[in-house]
Amino acid sequence: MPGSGSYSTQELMITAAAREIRDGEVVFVGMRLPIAAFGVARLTHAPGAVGLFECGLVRHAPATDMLYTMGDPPNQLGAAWATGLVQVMGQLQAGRVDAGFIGGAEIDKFGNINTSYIGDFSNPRIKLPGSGGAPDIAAMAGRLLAIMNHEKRRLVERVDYVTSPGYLGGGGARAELGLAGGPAAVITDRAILRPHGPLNELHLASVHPGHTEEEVKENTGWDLKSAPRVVETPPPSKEEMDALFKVDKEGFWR
Amino acid sequence: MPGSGSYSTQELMITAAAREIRDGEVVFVGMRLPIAAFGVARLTHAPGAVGLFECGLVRHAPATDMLYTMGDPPNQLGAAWATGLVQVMGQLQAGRVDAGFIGGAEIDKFGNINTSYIGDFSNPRIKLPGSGGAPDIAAMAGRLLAIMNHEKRRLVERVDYVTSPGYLGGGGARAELGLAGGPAAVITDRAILRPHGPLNELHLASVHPGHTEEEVKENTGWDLKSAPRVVETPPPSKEEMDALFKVDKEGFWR
Amino acid sequence: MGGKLLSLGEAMGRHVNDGDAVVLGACLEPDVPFAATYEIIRQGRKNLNAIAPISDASTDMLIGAGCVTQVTGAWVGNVSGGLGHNYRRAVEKQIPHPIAIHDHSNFSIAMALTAAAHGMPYAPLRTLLGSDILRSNPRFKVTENPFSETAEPVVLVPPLKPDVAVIPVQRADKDGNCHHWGNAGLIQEAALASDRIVLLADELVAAEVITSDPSRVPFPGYRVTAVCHEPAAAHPSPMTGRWRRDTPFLDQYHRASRRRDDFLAWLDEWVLGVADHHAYREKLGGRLEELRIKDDAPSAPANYAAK
Amino acid sequence: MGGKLLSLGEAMGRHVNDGDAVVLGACLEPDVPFAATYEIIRQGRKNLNAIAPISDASTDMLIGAGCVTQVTGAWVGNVSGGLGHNYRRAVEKQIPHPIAIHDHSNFSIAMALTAAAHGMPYAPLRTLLGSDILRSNPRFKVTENPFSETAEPVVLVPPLKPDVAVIPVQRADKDGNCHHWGNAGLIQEAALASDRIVLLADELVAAEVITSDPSRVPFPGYRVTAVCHEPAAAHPSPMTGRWRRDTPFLDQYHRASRRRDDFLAWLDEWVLGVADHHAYREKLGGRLEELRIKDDAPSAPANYAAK
Repeated sequence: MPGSGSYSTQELMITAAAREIRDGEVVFVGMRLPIAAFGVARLTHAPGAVGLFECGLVRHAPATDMLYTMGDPPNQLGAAWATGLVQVMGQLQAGRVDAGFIGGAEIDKFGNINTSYIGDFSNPRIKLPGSGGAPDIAAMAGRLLAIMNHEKRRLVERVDYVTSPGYLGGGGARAELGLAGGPAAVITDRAILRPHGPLNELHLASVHPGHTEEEVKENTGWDLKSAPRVVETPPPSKEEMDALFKVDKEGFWR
Repeated sequence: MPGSGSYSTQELMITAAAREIRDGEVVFVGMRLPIAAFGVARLTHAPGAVGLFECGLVRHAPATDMLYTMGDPPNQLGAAWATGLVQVMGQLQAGRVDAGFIGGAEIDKFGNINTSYIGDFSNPRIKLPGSGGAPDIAAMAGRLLAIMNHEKRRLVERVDYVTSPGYLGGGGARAELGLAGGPAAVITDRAILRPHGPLNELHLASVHPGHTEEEVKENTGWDLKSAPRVVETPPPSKEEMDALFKVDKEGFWR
Repeated sequence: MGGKLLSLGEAMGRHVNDGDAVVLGACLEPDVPFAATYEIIRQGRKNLNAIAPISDASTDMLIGAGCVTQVTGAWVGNVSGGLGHNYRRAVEKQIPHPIAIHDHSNFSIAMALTAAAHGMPYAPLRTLLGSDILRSNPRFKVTENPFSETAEPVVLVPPLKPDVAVIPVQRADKDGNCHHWGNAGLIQEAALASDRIVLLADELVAAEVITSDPSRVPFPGYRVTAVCHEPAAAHPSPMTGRWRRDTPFLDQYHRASRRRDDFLAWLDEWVLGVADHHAYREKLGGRLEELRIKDDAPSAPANYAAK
Repeated sequence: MGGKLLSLGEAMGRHVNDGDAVVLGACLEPDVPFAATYEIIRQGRKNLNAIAPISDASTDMLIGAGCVTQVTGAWVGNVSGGLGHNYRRAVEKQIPHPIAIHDHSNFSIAMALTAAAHGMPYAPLRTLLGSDILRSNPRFKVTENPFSETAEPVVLVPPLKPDVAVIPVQRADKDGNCHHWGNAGLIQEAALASDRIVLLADELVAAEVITSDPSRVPFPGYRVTAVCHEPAAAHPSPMTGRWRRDTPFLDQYHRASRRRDDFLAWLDEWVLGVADHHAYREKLGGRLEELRIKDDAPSAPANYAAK
């Protein structure tokens, strides 16, 4: 959708992710979409947000050049803190991180995420790359924000392997282990899901423009219920689009 | 004892302490006499010795200017590593430190050292400054080297409070706690004591020139026994005196 | 809201409260924040828990001035002088009042702060076994190592979470981004473990100076509560590359603190009778100038360019 | 005896043995020691335990080349590409042979190395609760926090003690004293945890350059076993201030590694058919020169003078 006023699906997802970041929050940013979301949030409603990278970096302003990994030179230049993984993830373990973004191959209706094994872990059908820091963010961040492609095979009833814990079996299962936080939003290319009700099951909360509730549910691997009020995801505002253009100079997400 | 060939008691103690450091060893140096001993050792038989300071410094060559504390600017300039306490003491806990020096107000016949409380700790007669890192060095260094003034009130049958563990109640009591190492030498202004026999009791091993076995024993608060072979502490050699002059340019220890 | 840049008086007034657990001295022998110690005494703060592995004469001063009812640390005295006379008077004779001591070794307090800094439930230690510190401080627990096939005792120390840490640094910007160099002691652990961090900046610099070298930043600016621009805030202790140690000053304190009356006179002269750290610097005058490091031994540059 | 300065071939030959647990990649995305990975493959090392939180495509290459029978880490793939195809083939189809995986998260492997680095009997964690990593890796133990009044599970991870860590740094002297800057990942913990440390120095400098800034030293020279002077040893991964990332190279590897035959051809072209890292740099030629960072963004100097 080129041209003034238009935006790509990724740009909508970035904008939606940016809105999950509140001003002054300390956020595990990660790579790709979330790093752009952090940039948009900083330039719009959250100028005091702080970005943490588990490789050992903290930034106020996002890097000004394209990053392929969080440790690329443009992310080092002008960083607020260059330190070790333990120092950054220690902030997470100390309960001092408000939110964290992760992606995943598979997510289930309680927000558990699998990035390790499809099938039995002792003899898997597919070996995925693994956890990285996702289990740590999922277990210890104030709110977990997941970003996924919305496909039936990815949004499943129950993941084969819980790499990164969501609400586990649902209800109070997570809290019983002493874990705070939990998934607050799953942002896909079709919709936004949020936990709802006593079971903390993911419900449809917002449908992206151009998509329908029915289509979203058809493309979900469990019987996706709707939250009491399902809205349409607001498209990027003028201010958000301006920020997007600054953050994504090369048009990578166009 | 001024003049060529002469040496002070402190210089003899420094020399004796230097001889306890082997080439290539990693040594917790501490302040005062031991830092001079480390310098003499480096310049004579142990050019590869490494000095650790718990404030977070590692040095090859000793500082070239007078130090009042281990964190003084001359100890920072030209250091091999400036880091944190945890990193340096972590080496100790990992079993990677060969020897460490400590001083003390009171030591007993099993090499336990008190720098905390004289009398009952809940209502002490005298409050000493406390432990610092001495208990850590005493518990975790390969060999403990203590430096003391030889007075009856300081070398006692049993310390009131074990700040830094020696052989505890003697025999295998220390090993039973899983602690390796233990006191290897107590260098005083009159003599050198070393553990001997199955009880690891401190025995008289070496008498400094100008002192006698009897005098040393009279000034010891327990029934000090002699090791099978008691020697006279060799005075500083020409090479050691040359090193002492380089290390102690200002003649502080003269 | 307002900025983080405060006078030392404002910073201590707002961020150090009666009853707080306060880290005054996290770098071992250098960088003891004596300027903050003095200001806390001037403001008459009470019932503090003074936390430090060692803190040269700072804790001894606070005890003598009646600001402290608890000491959590490994060593209280006078590094070049020896015994802490106010510490002795408080423990032996309850003068000016009783204090409670939470005994630690340097490594156990280091790991207690590390545990709090990194959110660990506790830290397991190999040290303190055989030491009576385990008798006089009941906060430790001795357990068995579950990974060991033979019996292997392990000491557990709970996290130590101070209310505030006061950290002198060579330079900082007005938002609390800072550089520190030389031995680091426990400055990172103490700062990250604390709810509030007050920086005492020897030099106030532009933000770009700090971002020119993010690897020299000990803890991030967003965690810092207040920044005070106070040159020589650590006097009489040294600061790497900035100030030498004023050993005669500490020796004089040691002699004066031997008798309560002389200590009180010393306190009047150097703390209560001095308006603030600016006046203290003025009072030191040429003596302070003598301690200033004037040579230059610069670090080799590190390049952070991205292209 | 002899000095520590060795060619990469000598260093890998002497200090990486069949069956060793080897850290190749401790800095997360930057500073992956690909030059060492290649050399280990050339020398035909077998039965390695490849340890790294993540190590971009390095571990995938070693697996495909048949050097690895165990993987201890959190993530094996291709950071910009995604899946690790050799990793998949080994786990799903035992090609070229089976491998055992010791699953970790980034934080749990970090703390396992921290425990070994600092001699801790184990590290207690708040992470991994609820994760199936506790099912697939039986080395963790779940216990209760003895300091908590309510039931509070704690995960314990035993120390991880590698035989050797290979660490790229921007500069080092011939005795193993070095400087590293930019994000530090786990380089300090991995190096201190290991029996042997091999440095890959982008630049070999005089001892005075390193001692000019002891706070930039990540671990002490006396712990370092060998120093190799190899510019661009991390290519295609980046090194702060020195080399940008060669993302097309990694993408090309990702495509080539999709099929076993193509992987073997890639291996012939870029590893087995290349004599050493000097020849590899020559082969890259202008492409490598393009990646060299040419701008200068120097750190503000820190003064260490004592007078």
